[in-house]
Amino acid sequence: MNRLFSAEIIRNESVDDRHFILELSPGAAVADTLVGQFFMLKPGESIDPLLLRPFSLMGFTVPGATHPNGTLSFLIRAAGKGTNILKRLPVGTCLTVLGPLGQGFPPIEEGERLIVVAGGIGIASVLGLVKVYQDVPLFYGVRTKGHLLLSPGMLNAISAEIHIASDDGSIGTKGNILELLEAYVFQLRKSFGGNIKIYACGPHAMLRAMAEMSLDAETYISLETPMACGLGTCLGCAVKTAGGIQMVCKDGPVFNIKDITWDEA
Amino acid sequence: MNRLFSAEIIRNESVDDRHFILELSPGAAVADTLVGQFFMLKPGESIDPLLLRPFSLMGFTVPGATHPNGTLSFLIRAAGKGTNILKRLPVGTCLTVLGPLGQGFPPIEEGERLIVVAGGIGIASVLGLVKVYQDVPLFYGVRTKGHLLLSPGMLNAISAEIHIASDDGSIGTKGNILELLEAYVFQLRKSFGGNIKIYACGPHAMLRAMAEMSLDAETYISLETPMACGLGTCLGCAVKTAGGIQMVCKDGPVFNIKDITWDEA
Amino acid sequence: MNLSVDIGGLRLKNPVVTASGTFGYGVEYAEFLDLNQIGAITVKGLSPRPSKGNPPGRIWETPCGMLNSIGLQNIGIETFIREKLPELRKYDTKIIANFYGDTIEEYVEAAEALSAADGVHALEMNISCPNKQAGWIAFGVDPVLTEKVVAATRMATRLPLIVKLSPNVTSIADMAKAAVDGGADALSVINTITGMAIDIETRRPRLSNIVGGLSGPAIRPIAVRMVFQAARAVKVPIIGMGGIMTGADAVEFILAGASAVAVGTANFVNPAAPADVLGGIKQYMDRHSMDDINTMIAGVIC
Amino acid sequence: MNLSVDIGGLRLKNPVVTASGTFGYGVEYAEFLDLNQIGAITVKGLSPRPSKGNPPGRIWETPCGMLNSIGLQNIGIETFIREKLPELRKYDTKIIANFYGDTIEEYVEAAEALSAADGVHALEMNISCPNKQAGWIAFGVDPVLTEKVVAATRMATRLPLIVKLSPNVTSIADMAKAAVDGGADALSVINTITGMAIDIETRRPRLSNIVGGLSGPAIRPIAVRMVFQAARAVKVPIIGMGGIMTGADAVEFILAGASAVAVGTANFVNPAAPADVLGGIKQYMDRHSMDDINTMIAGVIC
Ligand SMILES: Cc1cc2nc3c(=O)[nH]c(=O)nc-3n(C[C@H](O)[C@H](O)[C@H](O)COP(=O)(O)OP(=O)(O)OC[C@H]3O[C@@H](n4cnc5c(N)ncnc54)[C@H](O)[C@@H]3O)c2cc1C
Ligand SMILES: Cc1cc2nc3c(=O)[nH]c(=O)nc-3n(C[C@H](O)[C@H](O)[C@H](O)COP(=O)(O)OP(=O)(O)OC[C@H]3O[C@@H](n4cnc5c(N)ncnc54)[C@H](O)[C@@H]3O)c2cc1C
Ligand SMILES: Cc1cc2nc3c(=O)[nH]c(=O)nc-3n(C[C@H](O)[C@H](O)[C@H](O)COP(=O)(O)O)c2cc1C
Ligand SMILES: Cc1cc2nc3c(=O)[nH]c(=O)nc-3n(C[C@H](O)[C@H](O)[C@H](O)COP(=O)(O)O)c2cc1C
Ligand code: FES
Ligand code: FES
Repeated sequence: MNRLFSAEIIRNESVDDRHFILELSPGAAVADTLVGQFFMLKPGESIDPLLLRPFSLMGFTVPGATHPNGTLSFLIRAAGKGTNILKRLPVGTCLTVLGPLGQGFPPIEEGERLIVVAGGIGIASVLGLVKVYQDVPLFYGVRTKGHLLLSPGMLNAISAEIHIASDDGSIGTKGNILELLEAYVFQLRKSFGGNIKIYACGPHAMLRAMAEMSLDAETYISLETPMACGLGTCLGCAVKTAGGIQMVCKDGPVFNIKDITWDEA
Repeated sequence: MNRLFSAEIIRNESVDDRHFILELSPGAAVADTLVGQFFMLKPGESIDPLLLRPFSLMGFTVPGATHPNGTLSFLIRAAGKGTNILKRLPVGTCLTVLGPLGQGFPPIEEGERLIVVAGGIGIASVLGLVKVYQDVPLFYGVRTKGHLLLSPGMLNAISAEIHIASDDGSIGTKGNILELLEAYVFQLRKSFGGNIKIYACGPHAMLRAMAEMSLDAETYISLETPMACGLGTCLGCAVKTAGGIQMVCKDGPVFNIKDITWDEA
Repeated sequence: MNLSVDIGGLRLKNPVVTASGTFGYGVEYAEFLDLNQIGAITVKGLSPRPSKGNPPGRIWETPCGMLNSIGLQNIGIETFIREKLPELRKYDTKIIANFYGDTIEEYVEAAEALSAADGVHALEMNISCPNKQAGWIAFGVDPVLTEKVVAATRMATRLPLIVKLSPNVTSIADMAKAAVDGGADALSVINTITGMAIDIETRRPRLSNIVGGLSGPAIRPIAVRMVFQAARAVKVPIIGMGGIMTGADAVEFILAGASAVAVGTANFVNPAAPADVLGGIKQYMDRHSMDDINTMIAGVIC
Repeated sequence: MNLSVDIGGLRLKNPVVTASGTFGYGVEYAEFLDLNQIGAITVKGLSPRPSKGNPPGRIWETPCGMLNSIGLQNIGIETFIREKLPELRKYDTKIIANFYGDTIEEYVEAAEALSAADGVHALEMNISCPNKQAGWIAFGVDPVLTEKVVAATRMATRLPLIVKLSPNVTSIADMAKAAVDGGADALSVINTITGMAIDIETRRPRLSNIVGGLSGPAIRPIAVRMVFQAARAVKVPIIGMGGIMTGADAVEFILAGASAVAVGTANFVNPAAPADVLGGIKQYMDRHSMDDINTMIAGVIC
């Protein structure tokens, strides 16, 4: 299974002004991908931007008649040069893809309870969890209603337990999603003695805040840093951990929140 | 009349594998353009390729209801990075355009006879002459039939006197177009005492060969060099002339063939 | 919003100037932007006598950049003063005369001639063009010679004297110090970086001069680094340049230590670039509620 | 078609090698290309003892290039020999061990340890990394020190000794001569060029180390020029590198004077790049009916 392959864009759809869903039909079989793993995409054929861009796999479909190698879909925010090029690529364009890469979220064992937390575009990395484990609670924080990347209808279709908070209160609870989470875990702990696991992805500030909360739950988060190789060879995507420098692309992007040294990460 | 403007692609049509016609609808009024003048186009929004690319105006249409500033059309060969990007830009894309630039072919006076000569893609620079002066003889040399950029039908529609030569004889006379030209001028000179003018554009080797022929006719040619500014300020597009270094973008691209110093040009 | 900066005694209404050799003699661009709105116009490098420059094969595009070996072709100081300066005097902007000589005597001669002219507000001394050969280049890479040629030129003018440094050196800080020791009021950092490209089909160099100067966005990280290092080494103001295409790029140079910025190669891509760069700087200041550009200079936190 | 070249006693089956630090310890790329098909694998820079490198904020993309300040993080020579070398010995390709030390003694120590290992075919001595501070950097920019450290290391090994030069110098020719005078069998030209980028929103440098090394296509014209200049200054073979993405780019370096080429940053964009570059060179030779790559070396006409 070659992790370097070409894939054709079969869908490139705006979600809102800044976000879009890119769905690819790979030209070769793709290795099984855990939620939390990522792929790197080449934005066009130019040497500027030069490097591949990393994106978490949001969803996939299995091989079928139309797409013999299944499809891969990504939810992307137009953040800069590369993502803005991707946003404009027409259906039918072929892209260079590298992946799957990195370590996904650890599988949930019997008797464990999973809670999924997403902030903003972080929903892309964790949405797969909600699909795989079904009806796990999803805590999703956004700035304002317009920033909700999936409609409440779509969210409700994938989980019975959706908790939304927005900074301005325009959707869900007004305030920080972590407050809702904290209350929820506190309650759950009263009734459930087993291992509670929180899997989260979101802006740096949110993850950092989570690290400072004393949630009685094992917490895994997905980190982002600039990347070059995606393979652990350039040593560029360093993050400080309790065990020394680690590579987000190879040792992560999913880390146990406890292991991250936040002062400089 | 601003020579820096934005224009929308309204047609981007393949002529063959390597050549395409790009037609633009300018967002602002465009100054009158002489045949032989050129425009510079920005291939996409990337900074690589960095510089604008120069192209001769092949044709234009006057302002009308759909295109209030008329249209500009270019015949382009996909030669490298920039032209290959232009080739793939979809209709509706807006481009930055600078022009018209440079000196066109000098107007033909009463009592003068014009002969137009084109080699390969050089047809783009001189086609306008055939349209403007009507029924002037056009000598057009190509490698092989497939390289003819305009169909014989199209050519015949714009001039009653089309002479074609191809290296392999697959269309027109087999051999060099300059042989046909030479014979023609020789004949014409017998019957016509006035000023014969030859306006030519084509590969460097063809123009150089013309310079070495002793045609009894005033000959103007359009030159190509790499360019940066197009405005005569960077001093990059130098050509050696009898009168010293001149700038192709400002003093040319049309020069009297006599003035060019060929050893280094 | 205060955009005015001081460049060694030259007061600019805003920090955006044009880079020598990329904006002709200025007037060619009146068609594309309001010349009154930019901080200063730096004209094409002038020499005491006209110079015809290098043979063709003078420019070549490279990844995110370009090579040039114009070879300092120019109309000469006399013609400049007679033909171009009267035109330039019509604009309410500062004129920086970039110049060079082949010898110390020529530097002095050029500085004297330009200082006597009406309408030149500052001199920018080019000791760093990679397209000139032999001994000449040493002015730009040997600190002892740099100090010497700057000191001699310093005596020849009362105008603010800006020395333009070559990036083709081991230590830009040492070169900056040498220029300041020689009497520079300000520095321009950087000139082009020597590069080369070969046509693999003909096996010939793309430039008749074999090597040429690399400019454009490709060199920006190198230029920012050199501005940062030079700014830490000396106290005089610096005009930063090298690949500035946008207001954001300009801000990066200012934070690194530049008091003004020059727009060069960008003019070829967009002849209105200096105005657009200025607009971008203003937007940035607005967004960050800054009311004086001077508070931003050398503002990088490290 | 003969593609084999000699690099100061190291015979390569073809001229394409990998650039240190951009190809890990080699084995990571077995998945993407047949390692037996490339001329040599140059491994990540090794030091006598493991090194943890710089804090995060280690890479940043720039126009057609990237900055890195990895800070020479590596597993140390001992672990390399124990864990990586046995894997690498399985491939029919040459292994070039890139290394550095903080002192002359460490250079010597490293060279001795690597020379004693089974499966190292040549040493590449990095005296030029812009990410190390203070005295260290002088090895790469002061010709007297260069000669000294190379000479000491030369005594410590019988393997072909390749010295990797820094581009951050006034005269690459002088540095090349110093390395050869010290005993270098070959040169690698160039390492990264020191650059800097600033996040204008936070005002902080993008790299924790403030400055880092610029690589990628942006620097190619500078690298080609330096290979050309170094090749004219010394007689030893040169491994050319700096922004090579395609076979055509590689040919440009060979024409400029390189006997072999290293593929660096391109590996990040395309992990099969070395194979693709080799394919491109072969196509070029076919097209030009060349049957020996050695006839192409330094073939630029000027
Ligand atoms: C493991 C991982 C998974 C990701 N998953 C997603 C996803 O599913 N959806 C999504 O929209 N985004 C995701 N990102 C972030 C995404 O990679 C960046 O937004 C994107 O690379 C920005 O590229 P650009 O060219 O548009 O921005 P530019 O600012 O032009 O990029 C400049 C450079 O900085 C790097 N860079 C800039 N911002 C980031 C960032 N936040 N993280 C990493 N590198 C950055 C780029 O890779 C590039 O090298 C992920 C990042 C990582 C590391
Ligand atoms: C006045 C003028 C009029 C022209 N008119 C036409 C036209 O009507 N149709 C057409 O197809 N082509 C025309 N050309 C040539 C056209 O500009 C080049 O083919 C084009 O710039 C190549 O760009 P690229 O990015 O595809 O090639 P690349 O090889 O990737 O370009 C690299 C660099 O070299 C320059 N360059 C490369 N080849 C040429 C060339 N032959 N002439 C000038 N610069 C070159 C490019 O501008 C660029 O800076 C004209 C050139 C000039 C100077
Ligand atoms: C075509 C061209 C001509 C130049 N001529 C001069 C010159 O005459 N004098 C000078 O000091 N610098 C000259 N330069 C250097 C620029 O002023 C500037 O320092 C350099 O290009 C870096 O800035 P940029 O990347 O924005 O272009 C020239 C640059 C170019 C591209
Ligand atoms: C991420 C990274 C790490 C590098 N590490 C080393 C190293 O350990 N030792 C060394 O000699 N050069 C190192 N280099 C320099 C490269 O080997 C090469 O000289 C340089 O990147 C220029 O080539 P390129 O433009 O093809 O990348 C490194 C370069 C990069 C980009
Ligand atoms: S991106 Fe290269 S090591 Fe992670
Ligand atoms: S392209 Fe700049 S002078 Fe002609």
